[in-house]
Formats: sequence, C-alpha cells, structure tokens
Amino acid sequence: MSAQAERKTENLPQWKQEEVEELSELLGEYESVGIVGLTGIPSKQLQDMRRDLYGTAELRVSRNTLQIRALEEAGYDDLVDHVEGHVGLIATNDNPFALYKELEASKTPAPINEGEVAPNDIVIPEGDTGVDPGPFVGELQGIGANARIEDGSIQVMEDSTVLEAGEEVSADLANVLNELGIEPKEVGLDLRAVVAEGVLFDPEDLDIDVEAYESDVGTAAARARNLAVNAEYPTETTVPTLVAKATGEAKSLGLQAAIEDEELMPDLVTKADAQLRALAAQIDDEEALPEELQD
Amino acid sequence: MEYVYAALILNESGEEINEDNLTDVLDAAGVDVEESRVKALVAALEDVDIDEAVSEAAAAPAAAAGAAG
Amino acid sequence: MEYVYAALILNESGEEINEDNLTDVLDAAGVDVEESRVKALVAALEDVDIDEAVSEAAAAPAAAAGAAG
Amino acid sequence: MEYVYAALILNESGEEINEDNLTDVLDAAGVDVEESRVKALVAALEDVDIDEAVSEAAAAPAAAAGAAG
Amino acid sequence: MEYVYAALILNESGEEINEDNLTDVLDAAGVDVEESRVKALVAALEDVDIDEAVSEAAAAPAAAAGAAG
Amino acid sequence: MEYVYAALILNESGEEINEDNLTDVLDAAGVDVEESRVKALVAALEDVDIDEAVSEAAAAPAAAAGAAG
Amino acid sequence: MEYVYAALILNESGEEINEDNLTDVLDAAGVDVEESRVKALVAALEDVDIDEAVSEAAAAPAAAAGAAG
Repeated sequence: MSAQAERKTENLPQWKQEEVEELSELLGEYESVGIVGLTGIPSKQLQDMRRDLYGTAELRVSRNTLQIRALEEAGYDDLVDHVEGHVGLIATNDNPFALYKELEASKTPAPINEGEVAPNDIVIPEGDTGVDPGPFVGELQGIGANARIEDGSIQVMEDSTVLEAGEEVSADLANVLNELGIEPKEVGLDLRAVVAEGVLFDPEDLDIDVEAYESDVGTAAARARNLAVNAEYPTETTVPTLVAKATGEAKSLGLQAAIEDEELMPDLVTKADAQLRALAAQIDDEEALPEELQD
Repeated sequence: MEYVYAALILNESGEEINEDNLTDVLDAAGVDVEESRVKALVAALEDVDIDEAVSEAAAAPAAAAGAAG
Repeated sequence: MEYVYAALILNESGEEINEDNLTDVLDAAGVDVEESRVKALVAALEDVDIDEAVSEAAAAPAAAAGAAG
Repeated sequence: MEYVYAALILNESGEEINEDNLTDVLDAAGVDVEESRVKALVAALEDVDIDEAVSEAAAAPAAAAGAAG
Repeated sequence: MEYVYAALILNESGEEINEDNLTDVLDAAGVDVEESRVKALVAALEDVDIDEAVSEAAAAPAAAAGAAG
Repeated sequence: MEYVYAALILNESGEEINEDNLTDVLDAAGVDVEESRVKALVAALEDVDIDEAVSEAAAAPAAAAGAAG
Repeated sequence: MEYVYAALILNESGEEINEDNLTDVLDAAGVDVEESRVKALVAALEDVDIDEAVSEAAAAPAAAAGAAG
C-alpha cells in the first residue's frame, strides 16, 4: 500500500475503507485484473452474468471512486484511467485472451433508443423489409436509407449506413429500427483492459483472430511436410509421399530414356502415340496423314 | 512460427497445450519466450481442431507451401 | 532418395524391408550407409502400405505419358 | 512429425540442429525420444537449406506421378 | 499411323526422311507401301521441325494429368 | 523411342513383334541396333495390350493439344 | 521397375551405371537378375542426363496438384 493511497483511504468513512480493503484483497488473489463496461446491462441480467462467470472470474461492482482506490492499493494503477462510466472490476486466474473471448461470445444484441449514442455504425441491410407499401418507405428514405417499393413490398436497395458511431440516435431512427427489428447494440460485459502478470492488454491486443491461428497451424504442418520430404526424412506421414516421389522419378527416367520395362510399356506406347499425334498436327496435307487422323 | 511448431509437438506427444508446456518446449529450444504470445496461442488453439488443420494442409501441399513462402 | 529407392527394390523383389537387407543393397551400390537413416526408414515404413503408395503414384493417367518427352 | 517440428523450432531460434538440442526440445514436450530418429534427422538435414526446403512444395504424390509419367 | 512412326524412327536415327528411306522401313515391317502416301508425307514434313513438334507433346501432359486427377 | 516406334509399326502392319522383325525395321532405318534392348522390349511387351494403351492415349490428347497450342 | 531403381541408387552414390554395378545392387536385393535387361538398361541410359530426367518429375507437381485440386 503506497503512502499516498493510505492517506486517501484514511479520509474515507469506515464502511468505505472496509469496502476498498476487501476489493483490493480480492484483486490480490488473482493473476489478472480487468475493467469491464456494464453499460446497458439490466441488474437482473448482471446477476446472471456474475453467476455464469463463477469458477472462471470474479466480478465486483462498486462506486468508481472506491474501485479506483482499490486498484491503486492493489498496485493496478495502469487500470485507473479505464474506470469511467458504468464499470466493474473483474479478476481471474484465466488466460486474459480466453476471458476476452468468453465475454465477447456472451454478448447479446439489444435495441437502441432515442437519445443514445451509437456504439458502432448503424446499417440498414439490403433486402426486402417485409413491410407493405405505405408511408414507411418515406420514413426509411427520411433517415437516409436507399429504399423503394418493388414487387409489392418495401425494399432496401443496398446496405445503407444511417448513423455513424458516436452520433446520437434520433426519434425517427429509433422508430425505424424498432419497426425493422434491428438491434444494433451488443450488450454484455465489455472488457476494456486487463493487466495480466504486470502486462496491460487492451481489447485490440486481446481480440485474437482464431482463423489466422488455424491457418498458421496448417502452414506450420505444410512446412514441416515440405522439409521432411525435401530432406528425404522418412516418417509415417512423409513416407507415402517419398515412395510416390521415388516412383515418379523412376517413371520419369524410364519414359525419357525409353527403358524397356514391362511396367513402363503402356506409358511408352501412349507417349509414342501422343508424339505421333503432335507431329501429325503439324501436317497440313490430308493426303500425308494416317487415315485415323484425317478429318 | 516457433510457437505454433511447439504446439504441434505437444499435439503429437499427446501432452496438453498449455502455457507451462509450451514455455518448457520453447525454453528448451533457446527461444526467448514471450508470455503474452504463449497465452494468446493457448486461447486461440482452444477453438482450433489441430488434427483437422494439419490434415487439410497435407491435402493441399502446394497451396499451403505457397502461403508459407 | 537412395534409401527409398532401395526399399522399393526390396518391395519389388519380395524381400523383407529390414535394416539388414536395406544395408546390403545400399552397400552394393557404394553408398556410405548411415545406420540411423536405415532404422528411421524401416520404422516409418512399418505402418505404411508401400504397394498402395506406389500404385497411387502409378495411377498416373495415360495422358501423363507424353509428359516425359 | 514431432522431430521435424523440433528441428523447425531450433531453426527459428537460431540454435544448432544437433542431437542434444533436438533431444532437449522433444524431452521438454514429453516425447519418448528415439535416438536413431534424432540421428537420422540430423543426418538428413545436414546439407539442406531449411528455409528453402520448407517453402518448396513437396510433391503431391498422385498428381505428381501423373505429370512425371 | 505406320508412315508417321517410320518418319519418327528416321528422325531419331538421324537418317534423312525421304521416299527411299521411308519405303525401306515400312517394307521391313511388312507394310504394303503406297507410294503416293510416302510422297505426300515427305513433302508435308519438309518444313516441320519434328523435334519441336514431338517435344510439345511432352509439354502438355502435366496440365492434362492434373485435369485428369 | 525408336525401339517403341518400331514395335508400333509392326503392331499396325499386323506382323509379330519379335526380335527378328524389330531388328529388321530398325536396321532399315539405319539404327545401330542393340540386341539387348530388342530382347528387353519383346519381353516387356509380352503382356501389354498395345491397342488399349493407344486408345487410352487417344482419349486425352484433346486436353493436351489445347494446352500445347 | 527394380532395374530403374538400381540405376537411380547408383546415380546418387556416384558410382558408374554399368552392368557389374547394376547386377551387384540387384543381387543384393535378392532379384533374379536377367543379363539382357541389365545390358538394355545400360544402353538406354547411355546418353541420358539422369538428374535432369529425375528433376522433370519434380517440376510438374505444383501445377498438376493445383489443377487436380
């Protein structure tokens, strides 16, 4: 506990001091500590989430000032800047990448209301709205969607971005989105930063591209195969390829040298035939061509 | 790719692909191990069917090698 | 590829592909035989159907015959 | 293929691909190391440019044989 | 097709592809030689680079083999 | 390939593909005939259905020709 | 194909591809050697660049594999 933190804590009422101490002790028990955004999560749902995390991570919500004190006392000063808005503390012994993945996967879509700030671009997708022709087409056009009446219903002609991230949702937009059943928000525990064993990770670091790793695994395997085959190192995996390669080489040599081998004869005959046809293709005079090859 | 190779050895030896085991293998190979890369790899591979990815690579060696280049 | 060629000769002559036979063939060809490579090849071939591997290569379509020029 | 992966890690870490180092890496991965396979790998890789060999497509057997044929 | 094969043999032996030589080869093979066809073939081949034509037969099959695979 | 061409001429003329006939054809073409190759060819062709081998080839050339074009 | 494989081994070991050496290799592999085939093989390979012929087998596969895919 730093002297400065101690001083601050001294100024707090008893119950607050106790809460800060309890929080900071909790943080000290885990390898990783993070800040999660809780915006838009109803308290009932938050209880469920807390329960779902049991065994993986511990989620605590307190006043921001107390959370900041607790972070400072536990030595997580790097996280203090991330305590802003409606947030909680999360502590885990899990791999922070795995935690991020789990939290992202648990997010659910939710509608956005008038006056809220769009967390991301809001897009009306191309396609049939399923709404019968009527004034709704005007409402769509009014919010900036490329819509028209076609085949007896209202169609959106192309993906239309109707609001950019950070802008406020108007009453008209909220109505249209509601009518179309578009839920542009992702609601859930929003991991904003984690410190794991002293290293700070932000969501960009934590958002691993699983497909890229999968493709790396394939690349690594292919490279190992290439090396083993090219270095002629036999393993259960490469021996069939090596055998096939050796067979192919023998065959290639046999055909080029026209070696009189029973196995090669069918291919040699075929080769002779192919050469004859290739030569015949250069001959313009029908008269000079074998009957089989005349048009 | 050394982290991925290490995971593939563990996959073949039947050992668990976790942070400790990966770090041991990489340490033994003289790699200056970055903990966060190990962590990310472990988390990512949780969702990858390694045997399938490996055998798919075997099916299309030419293409795979190209990518590797 | 000399080790693999040697195994293929034994396969065609119907002799067993074991360390002794491989070594004999390679010796006769003046190859400076490395015991470990012989062992590794024998081990790798243990679970492989060599005829299948050969016939897959041989399945080479007729069209291919021209290739050799 | 675990032996080959081990060699690839050493190649990337810049350590020498020798019997001791390969054995260490495989040991760390819980592999029951066979000395002859390690020796064979070291021998096989002796004159090989690994970086080049990994990116050169290893013949796709069936098709390759066809072309060769 | 025997007339063209006869020309191919002469091409490989380095003998001139003329009426006499073609007739000799075909005769030896028991072919009932038609003089007019021999004449026509000799004339037709006058401006053809046989080696090039034949080697083109070799170039294609890789693709053909691939397609066949 | 001259030995193979010679066999194919005999096949078309309906003459037997034996050592004497092959030697005659090759002689007539000015080839310096090697008895051992003639022998080996006769032996190798014993169980081969030449017409079948040719007709299989005929199936492919379209593709080959296209590529060669 | 055992005769061809024997020639390929000799080619790799750097020994001369002559009747004696071929016979030794095939003998060692338990092959019942036919002298005329050995002779024929030596004759057939006389003017052939073996390394080039072999590497042509390797050259095609990438394309073929691609097309086959």
